[in-house]
Amino acid sequence: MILNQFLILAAVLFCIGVYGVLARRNGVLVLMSVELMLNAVNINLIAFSAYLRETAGEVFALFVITIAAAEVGVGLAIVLLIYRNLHSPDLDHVEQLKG
Amino acid sequence: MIVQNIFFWVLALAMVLGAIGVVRSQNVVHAALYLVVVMAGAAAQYILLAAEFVAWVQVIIYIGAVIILFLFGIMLTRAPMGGDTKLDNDQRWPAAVVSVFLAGVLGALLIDAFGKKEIVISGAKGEQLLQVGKAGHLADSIFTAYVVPFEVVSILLLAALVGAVVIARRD
Amino acid sequence: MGLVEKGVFGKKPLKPVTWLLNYSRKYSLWMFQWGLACCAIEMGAALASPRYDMMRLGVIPFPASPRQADLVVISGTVTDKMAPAIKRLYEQMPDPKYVISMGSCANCGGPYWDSYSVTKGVDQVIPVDIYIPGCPPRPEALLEAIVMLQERIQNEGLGNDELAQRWRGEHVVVDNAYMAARV
Amino acid sequence: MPHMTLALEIGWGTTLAIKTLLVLAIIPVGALILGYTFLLKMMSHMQSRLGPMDPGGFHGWFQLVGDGIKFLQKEDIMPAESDRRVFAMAPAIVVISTFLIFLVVPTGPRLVVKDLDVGVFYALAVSSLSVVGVLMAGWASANKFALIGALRAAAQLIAYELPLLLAVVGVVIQAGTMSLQGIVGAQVDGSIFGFSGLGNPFILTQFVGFFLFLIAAQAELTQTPFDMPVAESELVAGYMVEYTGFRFLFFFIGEFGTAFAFAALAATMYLGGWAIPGVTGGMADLLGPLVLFVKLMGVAFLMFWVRFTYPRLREDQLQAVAWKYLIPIGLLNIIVTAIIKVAV
Amino acid sequence: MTSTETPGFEVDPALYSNLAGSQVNVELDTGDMILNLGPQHPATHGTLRLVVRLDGERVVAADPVIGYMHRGYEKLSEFRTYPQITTLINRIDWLSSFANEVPFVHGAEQLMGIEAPPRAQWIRTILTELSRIATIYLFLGEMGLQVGALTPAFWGFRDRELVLNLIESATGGRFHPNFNRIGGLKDDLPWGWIAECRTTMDKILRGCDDFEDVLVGNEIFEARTRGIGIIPGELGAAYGVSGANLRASGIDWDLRRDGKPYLAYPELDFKVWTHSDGDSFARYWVRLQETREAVRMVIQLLDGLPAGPIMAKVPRIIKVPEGEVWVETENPLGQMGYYIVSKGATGPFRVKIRSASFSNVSILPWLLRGVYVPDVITIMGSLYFILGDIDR
Amino acid sequence: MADETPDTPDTPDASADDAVTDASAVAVEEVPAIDPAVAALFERFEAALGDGVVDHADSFGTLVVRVKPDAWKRAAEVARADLDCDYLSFISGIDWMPAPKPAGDEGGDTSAPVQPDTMTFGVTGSDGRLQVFAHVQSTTRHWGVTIKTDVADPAPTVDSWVSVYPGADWHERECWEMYGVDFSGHPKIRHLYLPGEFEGNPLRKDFALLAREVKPWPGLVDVEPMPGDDTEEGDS
Repeated sequence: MILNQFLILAAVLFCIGVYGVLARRNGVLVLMSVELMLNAVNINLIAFSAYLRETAGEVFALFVITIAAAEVGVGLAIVLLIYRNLHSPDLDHVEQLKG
Repeated sequence: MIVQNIFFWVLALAMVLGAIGVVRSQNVVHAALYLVVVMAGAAAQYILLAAEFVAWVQVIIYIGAVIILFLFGIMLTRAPMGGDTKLDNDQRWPAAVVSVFLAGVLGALLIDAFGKKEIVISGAKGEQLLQVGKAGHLADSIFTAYVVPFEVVSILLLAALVGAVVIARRD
Repeated sequence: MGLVEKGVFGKKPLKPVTWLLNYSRKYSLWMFQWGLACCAIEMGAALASPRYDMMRLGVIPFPASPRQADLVVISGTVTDKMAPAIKRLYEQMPDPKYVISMGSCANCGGPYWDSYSVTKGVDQVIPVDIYIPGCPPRPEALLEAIVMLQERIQNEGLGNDELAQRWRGEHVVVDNAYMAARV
Repeated sequence: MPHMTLALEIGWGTTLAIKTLLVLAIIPVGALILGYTFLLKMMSHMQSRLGPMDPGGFHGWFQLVGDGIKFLQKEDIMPAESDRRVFAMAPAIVVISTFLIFLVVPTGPRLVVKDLDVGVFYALAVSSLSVVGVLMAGWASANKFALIGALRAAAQLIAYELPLLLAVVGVVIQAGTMSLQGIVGAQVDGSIFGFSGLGNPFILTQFVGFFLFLIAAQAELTQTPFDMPVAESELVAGYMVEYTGFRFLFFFIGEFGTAFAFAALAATMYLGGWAIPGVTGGMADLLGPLVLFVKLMGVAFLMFWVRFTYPRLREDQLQAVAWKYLIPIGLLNIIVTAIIKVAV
Repeated sequence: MTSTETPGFEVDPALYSNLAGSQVNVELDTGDMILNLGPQHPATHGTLRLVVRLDGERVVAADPVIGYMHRGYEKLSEFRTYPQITTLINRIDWLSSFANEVPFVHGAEQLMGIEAPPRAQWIRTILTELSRIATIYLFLGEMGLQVGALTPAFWGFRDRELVLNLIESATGGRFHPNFNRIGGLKDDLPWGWIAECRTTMDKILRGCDDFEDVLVGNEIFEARTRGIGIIPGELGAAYGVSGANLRASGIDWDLRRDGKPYLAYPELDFKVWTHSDGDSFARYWVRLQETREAVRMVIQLLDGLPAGPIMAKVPRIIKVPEGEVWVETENPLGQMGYYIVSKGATGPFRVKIRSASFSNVSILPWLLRGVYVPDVITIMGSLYFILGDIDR
Repeated sequence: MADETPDTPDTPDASADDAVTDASAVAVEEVPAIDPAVAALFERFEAALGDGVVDHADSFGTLVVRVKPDAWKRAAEVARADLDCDYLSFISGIDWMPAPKPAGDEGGDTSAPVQPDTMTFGVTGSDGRLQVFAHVQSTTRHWGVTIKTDVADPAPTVDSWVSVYPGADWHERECWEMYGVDFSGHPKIRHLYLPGEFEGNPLRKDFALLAREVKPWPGLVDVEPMPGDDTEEGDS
C-alpha cells in the first residue's frame, strides 16, 4: 500500500465535506459535513502514523475524535436553539448578526 | 500486497459514495445513515493501517454516540418523512467549483510531495507497525509524552458538555 | 407475503412440509387482546390465572401491537363508536389471521340487543372464525375455542388453490350441540 | 502470514467459514434457549403457571421453534408512509451488531474466532451499533409510538454505554489486558490470598463492577427496569410496533441474542469464562463451551429474574440513575482498583 | 389503533390549536406532538381513548375520549322490569357485579316499603365485601403491570380466582351473580361455604403481604408513584371523585359508615383508611389496607351471621309504587348511586345511574397536565376505573 | 323510614303557578311529616337561597329541592358555601313525558313495562316536560341534597355549574347529549358518549329504540328448543 492512496482518499473526502458545508443550509447537515472533513484529517493522521511507525498520529487522531464529539454536542445544541427560536433548522434564517 | 489494496479500494469507493450521499441526499435521515457508512469505512481503513484501538474508538464514539446525536437532533427538529427539497441553498455550483478546485490542488500537491512512498506492512517493519497500533503503546505515549494535551482535552470535553447544556437550556 | 404465498414450497407443499408449517402456526398463536367489556376479564383470567393458563396451549399474549398478532379475541360489547377501530385493527394484522368472538355481546349484541349504541355482532364489521356464546363465557370456553381453532389450522391446506379459499371456512360455534357432537 | 493486520486475518483465516457459521448458529440458538428457559418457562413458574406445555409434546419445547417458522409464513407488511429501505435494513443491523459481539467471546483456550488485543472494548463498541438499527426502525416506521420508543432507546443506550465501560475498566486494570482471552487467563492464574486452587474469578474483587455491569447491561438490553423503549403499557411495542413477520423475528432474535452475548461477556469477565479449576489443554477446549454456558445461564438467570419482578423506571429517573449513581460508583471503583493494583 | 383518523369521535379542538402561551416545558421545547392512546391501548384496560398533546415527553394537555363502551343502560332500564334490570346492571362495573345490584335492589325495596330479613342483609354484605376484594385485588396486581412489573398482575389473577370460587359456589354465577331479589336473596349459602370462606380469607391476607413485599417496599415502585398525580382533597370532591381515590387525598368519607345505614354495616366494626398524600402511592396503599379491612369485615360477618329466612314476603309480580328515591352505596370503585323514579309500573320510569369511575376519570384532564408520558399510565392505573362504569 | 307522598293530586300547573307567586309560603305549607334533620337542612338552604326555592320534599330521607331556573346556579353556590356540600354526585335530566307508544298493543312490545299514559311529575312537581336535577353532598357533614329545576321544552337551557363544581363538565355534556339541554357558560359542550354524527337525544322519551321497533321482544322468530332438556323460558 502506498501512502498516497490514503492521503488522496482523505483529500477527496475533505473536499466533499467542503462542498457540503458550502452548499447545505440545514444546520445538522452542515455539522455532518464538518464531521466528514474531520474524518478525512483522521485518515491522514493514521496513514502518517503507519508510514512513520509512530504512535503520535494515532494519539492525535484520538484527540480529534474526542474534540469532534465535543463539537457535535455544542453544534447540535446551537442548531436546536436555532430551531427553537426560528422554527426551522436552516442556517439561512440566522441573520440577526447582520449589521 | 494486493489483498490489502483490494480491501482499500472497495472501502474507499464505499466511503466516497457515502460521502457524496451525505452532501447530496435530499433526506436528512438518509444523510446521517450515509455518514454511518463513511465512519464505518474509516474505521476499517484504520484497521487496514493497523490502528486497531483507534478503529474501535472511532466506532464507539462516532457510530455509537455522534451519529446517534445527529439522529436525535434530526428527529427532534422534525425530520420530514419524504424528501425535502429545501436542504440545499443556492450556492451549489460555486460550492462544487470550490471543492473540485480544492481537490485538484490537494491531489497535485500530495502526488508531488509523497509520490509512491510505501507503507511497509511486512517483515520486521510490519511487526513494528503492528506493535504501534496496540493499545498498550498508545497508552504509554498518551500518558507520558502527551499527558498535557490529554488533560487539556479532558477539560475541553467538560467545557463542551457544560456549554452544550447551557446553550440548549432556555431560562 | 409470507413464504407460502411466495411459492417457496412449490405449488402444493409436500405433506410433511404442510404439516410442519401448520403445526408451528397452530402452536404459535400470538394473541392480541381486544378486551372490551366484562369478557375481557374472563379472557384475562384464561391467560393469567394459573388455573387456566392459556399459554399451555401455545397462545402467547405478548404482542401489544396488532402487527405481530395472529389471533384477535374480541371480547365484549362492540359499540358503533368502537366498530371502526376494530375494523382498522383487523386490517393492521398480517395474514394469516384469525378472529374469535367471545361472548354474547360480540356475537349478537347480547343483553344490549335493543340499545341505540351497540353494534349487533362484531361479524358485521370483520369476519369471525369462532363464536363463543355466554355472558360472559367461562375461561374454559375460551380454551375450548382455542383448541378448536388449532384443529382448524392443522387441517388447512397450503396449496395454491386452497390458499385462495383459506380463512373462508365455516364458522364454528362452541355451544352445547357442538360439545355433544364431540364427546 | 503472521504480520498481517486484523481485517485480513479475519478475512483469510482458513476456518473462517466454519467459525462464521458457528457464530451465526449461536445467535438464534442462544436466543431460543434464553427465550424458552427464561421468558416462557421461568417467568411462568414465577407466576405459578406452567408456561407452554402442548407444543412439541414435552414441556412445550417446540414453542419458539414454532414461533420462528410461523413468522416466516406471516404477511410482510410495510406501512405505506414508511421509508422502505431504512425500514427493511433496521432489523438486520441489530442482528449484525449481535453477531459481531460473539466474534471475540472465547469458549476455550483455542476456541475463539479472533482474540482481539482490545477484545472487551471491541465488544462494547459493536454492541452500540444496534442503537443505529433501533433509531432507523423507529424513524422509518412513520409511527409516533415507534419514534418515541426509538428516541427513548437511543437516549438510554448512550447514557448507559458509559457505566458499562467504566465497570469493565476495573476488570481491565486488574487483568492488565483488554483481551478477553487474557482476562480469562488472569482469572485462572490468580489466587485468593495465596490460595490458587480456584484461580481468582474477578467477581470476588470486582463485585461492584459486576453489579454495575449487570445493571448497565440490563439497560443496554432494554430490559425491565429499563424497558421504557418497548414499554408495553405505554408505547405498545416501542420501535417494533410496525414490524411483522420475519423482520420482527429478527428483532426478537436480536434482543435475546444480545442478552445471550452480554451474559457471556459477564461470565467471561467476572466468573472465569470457560475455565474451571483443574481442567487444562484439550480437555478445556472440550468442556469450555459447556462451562461457559452454565455460567452464562447463571448470569442470565439474574438478569431475567430482575426483568420479571421489578417495575420500570421513568425516563428521567433512568438518566438520573446513570449519571448520579452508576457513573460515580464506576469511577470510584476504578480509582480503588487502580490504587490497589499499584500498591500490591 | 394509533391514528387520529378514526371516525366517530370529537376531540377538544383546543388540543390541536396553537398553545404557544402555555408551554409547560421551557427547557427543551421541541415542538408539540399529538399522541393517541387508545381506544384500545394496553394501558387503559378497556377502551378509554386518551388524546394527549405532548411537548417532548411531557403532557401539555390531555383529553379523554370516552363512550367506546356506552351501552345505554339508562335508556334500556326504562324498557325492563325491575328483576330484569338487576341482570343488566350487573354488567356496569363488571368486576364487582354483586355490589352493583345492592343499591338498586335496596332502592326498589325502599320504594315498596319492604325490608330484606337480617340474614339476607348479612349475606349481601358478605358478598359485597367479597366482590370488593375481587375487584381491588385485581388492581393491586394490575398496578404493578402499569409501572412495568409483570409478575404481581399474575398473582392478582391467581388469588382473585379463589374469591370468584366463593362467589360462584354461593350464587351460581362466577362473574355476574344476579343473586339479589327484591326482598332478599335467591338462595341461602351452601353447606360448608363458611369454612371455605375462612380459609380463602387467610390466603387473601397472605397475598396482600406479598403485594406489600413486592411493590410497596420497592424503591422503583415508590419512585414511580410517590408524588405522581396528586389530587387535592377539595378539588377531588368537587370533581366527584369518590371511594379510595378520595380517601387517599385525606378526606375521611366512607358511605358504609357515613351514609344512610344500609346492609349490615352499622353493626360492623371497621376502620376507614385514609392517606394524606393524595398521590398514586397513597391510592395504592389505601386500597391495600381496604382489602385487609374487607377481609376483617368478612370474618366478622361470618362470625355473627344470624339465622332466619332469606326472603321477605314479596308479591309475585313486582309493581313499585309511585315515588322517587336516591340510594347510594360505597362500591369498590367509589360512590355508586341510583336515582329511581317510579310511576307505579312493573318497571321504573327513569333510572339515573351514578357510577363512580365516571367522576373519577373526569378529573384526568386536570390531573394529567404537565406530567410525563409514563406517569400518565401510572395515574390512570392508580385511579382504577372500569370502562363499563365510566360509559355505562 | 319516611313514608312516601303519593298525594298531591292537583294539577302540576296550578301548583307551579302558586309557587311562582309565593314560593316559600307554599313550600312550607305543603310539606307533610318531614324528617327533622331534613327540615333543618332545608331551612339552611332556604335562608341562603331566599325566594329561588319553588318547592321541597323529603324523599326517603333525602332533601329534594326544586328551584327556579334562574336560581339554578345560585343554588349550587349556596349548596357549596352554606351547606358545605363540597362533593358533586351527579347532574342529569329527566323527561316526564309519557312514553309515546303504550306498550302491549297491536302485537307490539310486550316485555316493556306499561307506564301511565298521562303526564305526572315527581315529588316536587314540574312546570313542563324536561327537568334538570343534581345531587350534591357534604363529605364532612354527611348530608346531601337533590336540586331540581325546570327547563323550557323547545330550547332547553340552563346555567352551567362548571365554575362552581369543575366536575360538572362531563355531567353537563352527558345531559346535553342525552336530553338536548344546553348549559350556558359551559366551556365547550360536545358529544361525550356517542359518535359525533349521532342524531337525537336518546334519553328523551320520544327517542324510539330502533331494534325494538324492528323486532319486538320476544320477537317473531321461532325459538329453537335447546338440545337436551327443555328448560322453561327465562321467567325473570
